[in-house]
Amino acid sequence: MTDLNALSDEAFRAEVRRFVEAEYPPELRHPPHRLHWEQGRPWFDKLQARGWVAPGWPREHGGLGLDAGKQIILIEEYERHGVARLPDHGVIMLGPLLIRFGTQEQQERFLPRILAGEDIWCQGYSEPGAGSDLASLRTEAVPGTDQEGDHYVVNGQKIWTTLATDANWIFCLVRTDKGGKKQEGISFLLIDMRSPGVTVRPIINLARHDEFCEVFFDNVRVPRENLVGEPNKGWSMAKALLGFERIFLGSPRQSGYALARLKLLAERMGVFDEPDFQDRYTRLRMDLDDHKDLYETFVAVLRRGDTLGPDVSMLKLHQAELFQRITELMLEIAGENAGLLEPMGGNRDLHPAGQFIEARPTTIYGGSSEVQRGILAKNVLGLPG
Amino acid sequence: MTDLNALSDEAFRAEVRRFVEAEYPPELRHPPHRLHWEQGRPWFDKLQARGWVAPGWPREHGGLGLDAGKQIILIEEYERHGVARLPDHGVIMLGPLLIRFGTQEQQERFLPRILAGEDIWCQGYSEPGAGSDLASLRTEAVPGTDQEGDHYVVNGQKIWTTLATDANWIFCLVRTDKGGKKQEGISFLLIDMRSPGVTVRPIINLARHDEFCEVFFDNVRVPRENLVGEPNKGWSMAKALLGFERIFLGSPRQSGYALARLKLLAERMGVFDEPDFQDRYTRLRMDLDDHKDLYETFVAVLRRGDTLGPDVSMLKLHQAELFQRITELMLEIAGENAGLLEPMGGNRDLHPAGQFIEARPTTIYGGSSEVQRGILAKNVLGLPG
Amino acid sequence: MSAALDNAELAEAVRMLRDSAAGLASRGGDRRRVRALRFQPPGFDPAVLAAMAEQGWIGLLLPEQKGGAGLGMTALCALAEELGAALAPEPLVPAMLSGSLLAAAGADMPLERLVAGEALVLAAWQEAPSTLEAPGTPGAPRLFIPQAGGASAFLVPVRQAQGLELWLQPAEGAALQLEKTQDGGFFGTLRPEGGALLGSIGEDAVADALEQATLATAATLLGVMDQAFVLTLDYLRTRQQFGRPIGSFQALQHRAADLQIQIALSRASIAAAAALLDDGSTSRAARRAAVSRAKARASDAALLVTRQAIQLHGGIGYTDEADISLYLRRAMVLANQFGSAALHRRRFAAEAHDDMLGEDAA
Amino acid sequence: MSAALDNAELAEAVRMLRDSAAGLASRGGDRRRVRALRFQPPGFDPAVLAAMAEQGWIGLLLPEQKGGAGLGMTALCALAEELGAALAPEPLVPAMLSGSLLAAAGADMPLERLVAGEALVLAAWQEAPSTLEAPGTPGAPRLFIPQAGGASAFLVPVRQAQGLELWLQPAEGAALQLEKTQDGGFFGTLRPEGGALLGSIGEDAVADALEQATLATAATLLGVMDQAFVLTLDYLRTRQQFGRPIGSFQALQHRAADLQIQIALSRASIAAAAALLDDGSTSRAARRAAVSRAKARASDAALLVTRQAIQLHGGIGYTDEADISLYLRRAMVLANQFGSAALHRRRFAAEAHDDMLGEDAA
Repeated sequence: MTDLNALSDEAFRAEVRRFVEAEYPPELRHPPHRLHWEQGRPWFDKLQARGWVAPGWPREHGGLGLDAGKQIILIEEYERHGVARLPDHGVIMLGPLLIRFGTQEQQERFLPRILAGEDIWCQGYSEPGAGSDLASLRTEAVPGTDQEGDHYVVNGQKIWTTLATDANWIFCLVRTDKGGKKQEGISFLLIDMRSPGVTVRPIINLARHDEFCEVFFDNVRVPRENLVGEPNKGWSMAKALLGFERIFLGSPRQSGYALARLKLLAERMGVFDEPDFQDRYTRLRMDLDDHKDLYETFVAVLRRGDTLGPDVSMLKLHQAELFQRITELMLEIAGENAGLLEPMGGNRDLHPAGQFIEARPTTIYGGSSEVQRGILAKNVLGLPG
Repeated sequence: MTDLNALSDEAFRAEVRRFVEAEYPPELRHPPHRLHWEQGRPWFDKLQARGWVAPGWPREHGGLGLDAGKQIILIEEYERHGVARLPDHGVIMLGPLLIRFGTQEQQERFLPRILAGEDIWCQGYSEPGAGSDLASLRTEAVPGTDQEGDHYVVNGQKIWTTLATDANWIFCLVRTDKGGKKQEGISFLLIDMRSPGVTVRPIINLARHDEFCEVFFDNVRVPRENLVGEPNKGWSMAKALLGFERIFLGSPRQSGYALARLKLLAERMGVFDEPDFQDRYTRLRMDLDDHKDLYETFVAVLRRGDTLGPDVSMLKLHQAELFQRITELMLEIAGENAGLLEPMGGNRDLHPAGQFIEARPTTIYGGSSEVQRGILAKNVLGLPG
Repeated sequence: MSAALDNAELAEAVRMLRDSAAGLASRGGDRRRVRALRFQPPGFDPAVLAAMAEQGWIGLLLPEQKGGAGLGMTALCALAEELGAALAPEPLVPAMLSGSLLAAAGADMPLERLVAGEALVLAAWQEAPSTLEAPGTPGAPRLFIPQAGGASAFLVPVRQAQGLELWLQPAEGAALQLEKTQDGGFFGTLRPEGGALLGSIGEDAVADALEQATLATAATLLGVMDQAFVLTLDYLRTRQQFGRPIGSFQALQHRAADLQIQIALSRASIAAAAALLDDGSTSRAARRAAVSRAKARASDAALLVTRQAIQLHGGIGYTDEADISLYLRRAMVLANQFGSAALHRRRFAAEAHDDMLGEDAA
Repeated sequence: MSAALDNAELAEAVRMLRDSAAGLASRGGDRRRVRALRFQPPGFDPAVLAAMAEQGWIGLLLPEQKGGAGLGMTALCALAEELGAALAPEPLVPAMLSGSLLAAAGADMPLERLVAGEALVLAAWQEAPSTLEAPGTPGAPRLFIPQAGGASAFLVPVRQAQGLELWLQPAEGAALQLEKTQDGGFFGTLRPEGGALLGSIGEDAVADALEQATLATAATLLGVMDQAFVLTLDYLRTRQQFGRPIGSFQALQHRAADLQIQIALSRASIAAAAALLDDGSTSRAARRAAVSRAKARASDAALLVTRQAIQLHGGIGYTDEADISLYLRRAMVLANQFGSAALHRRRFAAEAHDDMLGEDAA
């Protein structure tokens, strides 16, 4: 395998672009929803054939071992081309965590199956009683021993589990100790979803898509060896895992794409040249370009090999609200089309109602805007408690 | 004296309009600042000659005894004509309080001197440590007795005292008991500003005007008979005094006048017909007209003889922010004139910087917008603590 | 019209209307019914529409000699607000619009059946999105007919040399296409063809009827946002996070206060416009300005409030099963009906008189 | 230009500039000096301006053979930010604008004296509010000359048949009117008359010099808002109300977070525009779009931040004696200099290329 890190940034970017343009299934570009595993499978196969499933993993674990700068280029090119995110929690979240905190046995057992597409992982963090307040989670794992060995018995419920219907494994934060501070006493557990007592219920969202699920645990037996790291240290492990991927929640691409669709809609509605519209459209363009400049200052941090600080919250906040404002203007100019359930005339790029709805959760998920503002105020600006 | 309450609303309005048009000094219309006592004196003399100094006081105390509906018409006509507010805390605030809670001796001693313009009162509520948090005030009155009788010794400081330099008396909330809840242990005290130990320092504000003052009390002796009502009940008396005047903090007149000046400025700057400006100007006009409709629903409450609820906070909040938005647009279109200290070409109506600055305190004084939103959330919407 | 009623009588009529609305489609109670009707043609319950007709609502604005209740816009806005709060999917406002057009054209027979709830006639007047103009272009497709799948016939204005004519085209055999709407209803596109001439109709009558429908739609939006806000306040009071009800967080309290102000402004603006229309003595320009101001405010405020209602509900707000989402969807459908906020701002700018301004400025 | 410097050298030059700025006019420290100079002609300290000249700042952008430092906009923006934060009233950016015009006209002698700090020559180019056009109308009054009372001479562009000429008019005997500005300085209005012809000057050179002054003004605004925010955060941390620091109230925290985002966007936008101008290989349209975007953002953000700084300071913020008010006043003066946000939005709309858009949309 050529050392991709040895390529210049320009050469690497060209390489990625050639790859996606040649190999990415055109019908899957810019999908309006997260793809289910089976829908994205053809693309996964291409990645696998090329050995590109896990760009960020070290090469000894079967990854590409790309540095942060190259990973950013890769994702930028994927975004530019409209490459869909696969159910990728195994690659993005679990893999790096096992590589850092897992035992050799855990690494050997789980990592190859992720690369092979044999295990599809989902993430069990949020709970009905703990949305933005993750530390107060209540799904409980009680240790026990029986003839088959040490294990935990898990009871409780997870929610907003992305694509749990597609997954055969789930990594969970579970409470193993109820004393002490809320952030303590939480452990990181790997649970086979085929275990007796696991139930998945898809949740239809506002976009009438079933991307999120509830996962119920009713006396689920989990072997002791599925615990990652030390017991009661799961919270700090999960936090340590928040890597440079956080920057992509603030990527300008989503808003850029929405702005292009806004323009298209405005032309279709015959209002593009109206001064009211032009004034607001110009403001949004300037917001987007300023956002892009701000984004690049964070990318520069990563390229230098530094880690992101809590101020990256700014990016996510501004991008989410900009995206929403763009789609709100779509709604305003769309006339009665703003109320349609399906795209206008079947053209996916002319669907103001759908895009408006698609923008809603960006200020809720991945740390709500309220939580992000609190982080900025306290951890960046140093305002008191 | 004719019974003004017996007139129809229309006849009364015409009567007021005739009066101000004939008698109000034209050079005092729409003054940019609060008038000092001596500046407003000619108008006070006209009011006094007509017996109109105290429209809301009962006739037996020398007032006009107007009902709420008539008082509103009176103030609407004053606002329309641009009649200045005189230093009127004696008429508006103290008089009604003495009439309701004062002894007969207090009423006989103080009320006639207010009507005669002999006593000019100011209000000593706010303190440096207690801006929006009035209940935490610390100016202290310690009871004592000497050869001249029972008295209090007052120490402390008041701030934002409007036109204290013009006043010879101040009514104060002072702490007489430090135990118990912060709202308790506060008394209502009348203090002669010529007493030894009283010092007044004018504060120059952002408009470079000296309308506000600090008042310092250094071992000031106040006779016991200057206490109004029961000791330690001053807070509830002062709150009970919050009468229908609160509605005028939400009057549309200030914003209406600002909008007229915005239009004038836009014409002068040659941007009035530009679509950007027209769009924003139209939004402000609609905001103002909607505000006027909302204001009228509160006026209707008063006309019915009912009292205002805490939801009147909405009016003050919206009016203050609307006024500010209008002056912000002035600044944006004014070019470099936005930075001038004096009016453009000496024309008082073309002074975007001055009007922008004039609008700043409306969201701070009289209950900051933050406090008003808290009142709305808790006392109107019933949100928890 | 309500000029015949004094204030106390009007207040009593409004109170009774609100009560009967609560009986048929209560503010809080029938979201299960709403869900059951969603996306199933015709998107509403014809039996409930018939019951509304029995209550006299389709004829609410019509004079008594035309079988109507002789009430005015203040009464209609109260009713529309209640039905908006209840998310009632029945096309009452479109039916009333048809009633006004039929009355103006002197078409007594179809009017009688419409008012009695025996036939749903829907006006097919619109040829472009977000408009209040009915050009009556012969043969041009008529767009965005609300709940068109339930109509027995369509009213088609057609321009002839001598003015506008009103035609009645039966639904049976009509070239009608249906599209699902976010709130579970159906917009129809009709290619007008054939039918029977009912009579001619004045431009002013059409404009007035559309004015009334616009304001009634604003009032519907008021009900939608108001009830969404009620549900949201309940949620803020009960949902716990970080160990306390989320409604105790200051940032959310302040946001709630801002939403309350927008609702109050909408209510005041709508009530003032209704009173102005009922007054009858004001100029057409003043009426248009008032209606446009009310609709622009209601459209913007309803989208703001329902959007924030989703946000304040957090993750659960983004699920289709959360009732709060029904209010957002209804607001999305109604916000631009009978003119978007932008259209109404332009209309206001063209029509309004600067009555607050000018006289005092130098 | 900075093209001659590599990244590390540029970073070092910027660091040194910031350090020497702190020596002359420190961010936090000289508000007493600022107050002492307010409203007293000429509104600034000529000795400090001379010291700035000694540091090589007036010639910062000029090539070394013209006595300059040969630095670029990245360096100038860093310096301007520091001086903005310090509220320095000395007219450095106007002096640099004059330097660029003199250099372009080949007027070496006055340029030498200007760069050396021996004479303050101010450009009298502006004939209308909020503009970036220098039409050079003969005899037309030149407006809004910053700190004009301190000038020894004025540079007046005058249009002739063959193009623009640059004239030097001595301040002595000139028809000059001064007006006080909110920040304690003075705007001058000059009726141009007489003087000496320095030479002709190209339209592009004037436009480029104004472009640079515009971006430097945006950077000055960045310093103003940034330091106002620092003072406000200090106040939020220390001021107690209702028994706790007001900065612990969530609504104020969230507002502070929003202001921080606006400051960060301003900083990023200005840095990107400076890099673009320093690059030299980009098109004029791209440079204009970038400068306009930076100035529009900085103007809007500076007014927002300083306005909110007053609000967050409460009553004390509305006093003239509170230092925070100095930042609002400076922002009011600078916001529309070299074009208001509205002007720059229009310019952006005309010049910017849709580089983020289009390629992926159907």
